[in-house]
Amino acid sequence: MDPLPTAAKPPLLRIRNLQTHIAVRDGTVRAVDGVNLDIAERETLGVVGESGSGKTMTGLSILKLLPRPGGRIAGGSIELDGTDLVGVPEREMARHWRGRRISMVSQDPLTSLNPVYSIGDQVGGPFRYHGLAASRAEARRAAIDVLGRVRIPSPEKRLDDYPHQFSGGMRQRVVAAMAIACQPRLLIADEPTSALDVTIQVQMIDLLRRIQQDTGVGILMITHDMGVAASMCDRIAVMYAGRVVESGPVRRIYHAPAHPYTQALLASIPRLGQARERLDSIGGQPPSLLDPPRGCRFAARCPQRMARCEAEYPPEFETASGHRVACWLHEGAPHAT
Amino acid sequence: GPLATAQAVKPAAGSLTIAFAAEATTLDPVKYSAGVDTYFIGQIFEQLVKPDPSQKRVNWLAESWEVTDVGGKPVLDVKIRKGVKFHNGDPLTARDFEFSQKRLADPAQSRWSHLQAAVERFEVVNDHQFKIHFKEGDGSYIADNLQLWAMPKAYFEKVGEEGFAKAPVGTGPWKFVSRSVKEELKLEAFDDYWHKTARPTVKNLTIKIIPEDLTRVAAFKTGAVDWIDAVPPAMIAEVKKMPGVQTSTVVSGNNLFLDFAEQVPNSPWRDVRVRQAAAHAIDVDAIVKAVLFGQGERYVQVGKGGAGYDPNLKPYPYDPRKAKELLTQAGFPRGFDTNCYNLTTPREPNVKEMGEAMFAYLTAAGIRCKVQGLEYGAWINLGRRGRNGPPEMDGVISWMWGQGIPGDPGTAWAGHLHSFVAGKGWGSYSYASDPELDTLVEEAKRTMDPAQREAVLQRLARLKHERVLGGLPTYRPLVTLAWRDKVDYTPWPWPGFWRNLQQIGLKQP
Amino acid sequence: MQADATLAATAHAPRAGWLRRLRGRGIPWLSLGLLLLLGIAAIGGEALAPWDPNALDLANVFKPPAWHAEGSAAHWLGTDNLGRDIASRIIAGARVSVTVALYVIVLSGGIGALIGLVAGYFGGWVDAVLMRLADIQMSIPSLALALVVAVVLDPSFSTVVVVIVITYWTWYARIIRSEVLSLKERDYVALARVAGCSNLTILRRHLLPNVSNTLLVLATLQVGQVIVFEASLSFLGLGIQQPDVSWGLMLADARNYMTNAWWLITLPGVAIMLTCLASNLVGDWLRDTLDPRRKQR
Amino acid sequence: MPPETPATPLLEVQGLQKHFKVRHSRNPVKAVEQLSFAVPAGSTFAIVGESGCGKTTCAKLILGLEPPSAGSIRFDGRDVASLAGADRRTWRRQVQAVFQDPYASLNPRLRVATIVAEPILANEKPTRAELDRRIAELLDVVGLPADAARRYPHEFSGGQRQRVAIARALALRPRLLVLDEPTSALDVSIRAQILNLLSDIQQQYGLTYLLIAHDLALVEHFADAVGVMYLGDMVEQGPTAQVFGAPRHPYTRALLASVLRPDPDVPLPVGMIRGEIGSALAPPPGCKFHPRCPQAIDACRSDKPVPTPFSPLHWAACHVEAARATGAPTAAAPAAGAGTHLEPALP
Amino acid sequence: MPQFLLKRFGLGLISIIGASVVIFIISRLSGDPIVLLLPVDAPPAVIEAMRKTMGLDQPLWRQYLLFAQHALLGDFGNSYRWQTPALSLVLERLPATIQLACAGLLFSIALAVPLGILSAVYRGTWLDSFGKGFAMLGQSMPGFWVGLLLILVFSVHLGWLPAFGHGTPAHILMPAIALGWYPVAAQTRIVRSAMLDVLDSDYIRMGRALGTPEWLLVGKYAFRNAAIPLVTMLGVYFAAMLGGAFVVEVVFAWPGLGRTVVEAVFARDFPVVQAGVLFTSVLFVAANLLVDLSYGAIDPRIRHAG
Ligand SMILES: Nc1ncnc2c1ncn2[C@@H]1O[C@H](COP(=O)(O)OP(=O)(O)OP(=O)(O)O)[C@@H](O)[C@H]1O
Ligand SMILES: Nc1ncnc2c1ncn2[C@@H]1O[C@H](COP(=O)(O)OP(=O)(O)OP(=O)(O)O)[C@@H](O)[C@H]1O
Ligand SMILES: [Mg+2]
Ligand SMILES: [Mg+2]
Ligand code: NI
Repeated sequence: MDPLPTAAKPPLLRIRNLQTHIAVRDGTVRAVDGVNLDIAERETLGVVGESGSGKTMTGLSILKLLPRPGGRIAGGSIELDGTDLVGVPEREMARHWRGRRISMVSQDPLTSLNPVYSIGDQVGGPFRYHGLAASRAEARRAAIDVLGRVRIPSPEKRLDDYPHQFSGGMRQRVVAAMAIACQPRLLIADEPTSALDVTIQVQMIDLLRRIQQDTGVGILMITHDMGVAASMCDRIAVMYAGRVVESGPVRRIYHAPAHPYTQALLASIPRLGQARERLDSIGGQPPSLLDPPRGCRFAARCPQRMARCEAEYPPEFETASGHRVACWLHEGAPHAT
Repeated sequence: GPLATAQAVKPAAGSLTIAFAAEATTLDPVKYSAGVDTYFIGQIFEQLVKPDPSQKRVNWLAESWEVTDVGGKPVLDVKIRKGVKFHNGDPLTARDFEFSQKRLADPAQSRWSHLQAAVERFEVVNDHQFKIHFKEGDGSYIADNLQLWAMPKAYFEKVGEEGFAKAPVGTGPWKFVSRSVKEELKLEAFDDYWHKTARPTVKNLTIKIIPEDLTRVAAFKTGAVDWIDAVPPAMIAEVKKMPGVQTSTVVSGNNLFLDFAEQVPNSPWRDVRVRQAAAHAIDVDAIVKAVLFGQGERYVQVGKGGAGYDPNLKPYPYDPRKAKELLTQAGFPRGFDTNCYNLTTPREPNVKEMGEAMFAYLTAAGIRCKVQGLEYGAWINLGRRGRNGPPEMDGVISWMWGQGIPGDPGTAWAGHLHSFVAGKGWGSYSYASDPELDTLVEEAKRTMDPAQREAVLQRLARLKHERVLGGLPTYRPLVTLAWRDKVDYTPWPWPGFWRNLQQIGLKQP
Repeated sequence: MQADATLAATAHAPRAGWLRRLRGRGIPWLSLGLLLLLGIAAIGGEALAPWDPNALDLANVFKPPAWHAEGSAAHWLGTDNLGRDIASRIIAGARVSVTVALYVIVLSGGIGALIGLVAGYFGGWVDAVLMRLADIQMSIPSLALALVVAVVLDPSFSTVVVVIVITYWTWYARIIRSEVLSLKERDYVALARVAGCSNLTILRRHLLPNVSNTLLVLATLQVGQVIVFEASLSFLGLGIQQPDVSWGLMLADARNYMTNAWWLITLPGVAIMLTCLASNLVGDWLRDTLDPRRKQR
Repeated sequence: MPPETPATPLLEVQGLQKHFKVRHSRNPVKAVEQLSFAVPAGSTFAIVGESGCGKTTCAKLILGLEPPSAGSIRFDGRDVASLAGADRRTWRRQVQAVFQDPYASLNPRLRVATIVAEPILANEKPTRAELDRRIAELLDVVGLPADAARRYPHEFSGGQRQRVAIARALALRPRLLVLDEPTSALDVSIRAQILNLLSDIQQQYGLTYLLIAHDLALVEHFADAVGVMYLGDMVEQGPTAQVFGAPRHPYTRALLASVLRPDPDVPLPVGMIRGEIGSALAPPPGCKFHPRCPQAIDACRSDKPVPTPFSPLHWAACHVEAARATGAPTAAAPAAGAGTHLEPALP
Repeated sequence: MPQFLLKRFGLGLISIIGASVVIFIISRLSGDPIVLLLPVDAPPAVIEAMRKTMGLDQPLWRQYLLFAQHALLGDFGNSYRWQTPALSLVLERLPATIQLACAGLLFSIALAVPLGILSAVYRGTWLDSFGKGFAMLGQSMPGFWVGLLLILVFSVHLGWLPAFGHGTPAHILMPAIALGWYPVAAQTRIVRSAMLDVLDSDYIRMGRALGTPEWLLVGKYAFRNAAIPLVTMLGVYFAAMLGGAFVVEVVFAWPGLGRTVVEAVFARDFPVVQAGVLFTSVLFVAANLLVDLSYGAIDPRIRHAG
């Protein structure tokens, strides 16, 4: 395997021990519970994992757009270009960070655009708020430009159209256009393709990759589709019940998964051209984040469970350069720093 | 100043806005249906005879009149005042009264054609004299101010009925200017008015219609209007206390009474003792004092000043013990249950509460009322007999009739006291059936001579009182008018006409 | 059949936790308490009222409430223009309000829900006809229709009920219908049909229970509306008639004494307000509690 | 299932069509235009295609939830439309379904026991004990604990709910199960459990499955034969191995190529297909796929292609492929009836 | 789009025809208007003549057809009470009622929109509780009572505002408040919940993620979406205003249609009742049609549909 020289580059985003809690009626959901992530410039980090494992909350924590009321960052740090966003006040987040340095493409292109405003208005908006366009006309020109970059044909003609006049794939491109309008440093893509058909999905991924090549934006790609993650990402972080259980270069994760959960996950998906009599399945259910178990959270479903697993949460072990696993099976490997 | 005071005739000037509580439905004198209609009609039109401020009937458009007997049939001979002009300048002549009578007798135009049934023929003697020949005596003709209103024949024929309705022309002190139904009537003082002393001194008069008591009083308080009628009883004290405000309290022409189901078989009300018991059971004075704040006047059969008024006739005193006794005698030692129908639409101040209070007294005496409230339509339907088979009134009902002031009870008693005769107009609202009284009512109807009529009516009143038939009279509401000091106003206290703005103006500074 | 009945009996909603959810929430409690009080007043009116609500006392008219300097302890909310005890009349009015509300809710809720269910479930011309009827009813302002009907039937207790039922069935019908329209698209309804259930079974087992929460909420919220409606009708003189006492009627009577006796115009209004407030609060709270979509506020 | 087994297919669909009238539009939505296929007893037939191509509509037609606009559905050799009374009820019992969303397919107000018992009670009158026994048995088959019967759906996870749904579908011992994307709402880690369960049940009871899915890998894994739909039409059909191994229709090829492999070493398959699926309100004329087709010729824009067999069981409707195949002596173009597809050769 | 509107128009027409039948039948059921028209002792011949001239001797369906035919020509007959054409009586009052209804609607919306928005934006805070509480209080107070209280305080005690009449803005203030008071709660609720839905939506989250200033997000992007359900209901609220006018106009002596009809009802003046109620129905249908038309203005999805 050829590990990317990630360590050499200064990380664009550096998340350490992130704790995001959501207060609900019955208690506190520990949606993100001690997550560490790094993303370098021009790098795509894929975050995969089961539904409810905290992928979206991780992304929203970076933007500091947690559900209100109830959501808050309970601990840890999120450093973007060296600034810890956890301490940045809301006003400043809105004015200088969101849309400007970090932005987002969210899951559903059908609902991510405001149905009652024209595309031009919505795409041109970020230029105005962030002072990149002094006038309406200028914002319009900028919008045409960025729509062209996401390959909307003849954007100048479509600027006054409304979202419902676009197809699903086009809308997702428009969303992407809005996201990259102000040339952010970091793009959080939360399942940007899962609402799209397979044929469109490919186009969207291709588009994101091109954007990255052109702008050098770092991408945090949230998905639960192992296929999407494989074709898009440089590195992968596997989340399970609010924690990252394994992270590393994409080839290592797919070819040499170290965590039993990752292994089981990869084994349970049917693959084209490799018909099997039976799929391997993972029994049981992920634990509740309201009251997560003390030890390894996968322990209850883990085929290689040991006594220790249930008592103590494993630290991260670095099995290879940049490949970290939180599992007692790898206790021999050095601790990650 | 009053009519008697001679005044230099000054041209009217200035404007005044006043408020009435009710409004005429029509401005055409032959079309009027309710008493309120005369509030407006009476400003513009005039009759031959009219009561003066002291409630004496005086000749008005008539210079003189008399009833003579020609071949056993009565003839009404009327001489008309000279120099009377209509608002359009036409002089008033006997032809105009002929026209008026014709219209009144025509069922297609008039609602009162049946009142002309006794008229045989109308004779124009000359421009200023006419005679009405009767088939038989018709006392109501006399009682009702000789019935006829002065209507401009030539003008009516020119503009037609619709034109006349839109722009009525009369001889009265006020000229019609404009009208907006339910909002206001604008009038202008008639400069050529014949009565040089009893005439308005203000040029423009706007009568606003404000049926809601509170808003009317509020309008008065804020100065939006300078004269109001019908100050609600509860607010009279307050209005009287206002600085720079004068009031006048007059008795209204509406006689309220309780009527009993005397015609229903097996009804306890057939027994005169039960009715007398009811009469003794109610402390009308106390109720009037408490519920109407004293704004009601007791009367017995005929109000003071009316034809047939008998000062010796005294109301049944409040005597619950006597009432119990009478009930026991009638065979109801433990009382009985009866339906009691109460009018809830505020036709008069607090009628609903008055009814409730009176029924409460009855209940206390053992005549246990099951009170049922009725709004106006339902109330009229229940009270009226013989048409479309309305439900039977089977207990007690609060009822009323507009006697007028000074007033004559003849017409009212024909409807309320005479026994019911289908299709003949007798006893339309009557639950009584007493041959002796019927004869007297018919006699009164025929009698045209005022003195004779007085005697018949007095006999009738006494009998009616003793037998408690055709209703147990209770009270006549008092009406309070209020105006600001700057208004120069002489109340002419008659029903409908006490709102007659014969003499109103602004005080000269 | 027998097993069917047993199953149906056990198949009640997962609503068991509702009492628990009430815990620690003051306002719904207070409101429920108020409604309970109203219920007690309605049932035990005569026994509770210190006076006969229609008994006159002409010697004691316009007594202000007891806390007032001129008030008397015998009439703690004062007396009206006929010396009747306001407190007793408000209690008597409660009975009228509550009975009218109950009748109306049961009748209009029943009729409306039935029509809504049928129209929504069967669709087609049945739906078209029923909804046109509702449209027609809607296009006549309710109070106008009420006025006309009230005159035809002569004002009385039953007229008031009829009038309000006529006005409100559409309200239920529309809401239930739209709910049914979305419910019947649910997969479990399709699957019930696949399983061979009859229309009646589907209506009874899948649709009715699922609109029952809505019905409950609507009914609770309606209490206030009915009371206001009844008061408006009575205020205009087309509602409850004496000797029944109604809050609206009390207000109508009090209009003339606004300047002399403020308590006549405020107290019955306050009674209306508190009742409506209580029922609206309970309804609102029920809606929040029962509607899973709104639960996470 | 060995395809050689000669038998009447359990389900046979011919020229099925469904148009929906919609508000605001004169044209109907042509949800299903031309659909013909046959499913032999005991096998699994899969329908794949992009979102909105009419898969669910097809399922509803077969379940009798919507009446077809045209065409026929034969079950066990009998035309479903002609069934009445007891026959219809028998047919009803034999066709059951599992839908995509385990949250929407269970009435939240009923206990699991009631849900599972519903089909039974709608068709039979068992005694209480018999009913309890059958419920327990069904729950056991789908791998739920016996105490699940007393609980409500909201007390279960998505996977467990889907098990309840399967139990309900099995309650009448049907012969055909329509599975409309039975796993696509489930988590990756749960999917395998449900798929394995379905496969076990099929083996155990000899059930026939009509599987609707858009996960091609799953279809390849699970189905014996597959039909590919595009905008209401079936464009290719055949045994799974043949369709996936040698796809004939350019759309099938594009679809297969677009599947992202969970392998970072496989490059992103860009440029296979343009644009997006058209509108069912106004589908393109001729071959509906032509606006997106990399190899479209003039005929594609005007004429509707007819199915061309490429092997006894495998056909595709494409002008280009048909022209290519006419060179071969074996493929005589099947005679087409007026406007209808010819029935493909059946096992 | 025109087709859709045509359909709405047709439905509106059906409603109006239905309403006319209902009103007609009900008003004829209530007995003989003659009783109220003629004096007590009018003889039967006079009564019969009257019945004939009024067409009351015909069968009910003929009476309806006659009524409908005349109504189409704008002739509702003469008011039994005022002897003038019922239609002109109604038309004269109509502007005042529309004025009042609009003012009431304006008042309620002016109160409900900010209240709803604030409640939604600050959900769960005291502002939200205040908004909800205020709205709830409004919904618990009958309009006529509010009117009476307003008169009590502002006219009787303080003497600031006129208690009756119309003409100046001061006159319309209290009636408009009394009329608009009741629907404030419902409207606030609609705005609030629509706003909550919208604020939870993906596109608002997207807007936030792109750094859209909060005021712009709420005041522009979210509000327009949240306004759609409110606009949808405007027709209904306008109708509610017309209905409420029946009692508020009585309280404030507002010279409008409502008061006219109420009085006509008491006087059993059916031509006026029929004309008045039918006109409110027409107004209602027209208002709804107008609302349908205006959707397109705020919701482009409708503008481009069909
Ligand atoms: N608004 C909220 N209120 C309370 N809990 C929430 C809220 N949003 C998310 N959660 C909880 O937070 C945890 C993490 O949720 P998150 O949305 O990050 O999961 P995810 O990995 O993105 O899942 P998915 O793949 O389904 O999108 C879950 O347990 C979820 O139930
Ligand atoms: N009841 C209906 N009325 C009108 N149009 C409908 C109806 N049901 C489905 N359609 C339309 O028919 C077409 C096919 O829908 P269908 O649900 O069958 O697609 P699908 O292949 O199941 O899609 P998906 O993969 O998204 O589930 C779509 O355009 C859809 O909008
Ligand atoms: Mg997520
Ligand atoms: Mg589908
Ligand atoms: Ni259009």
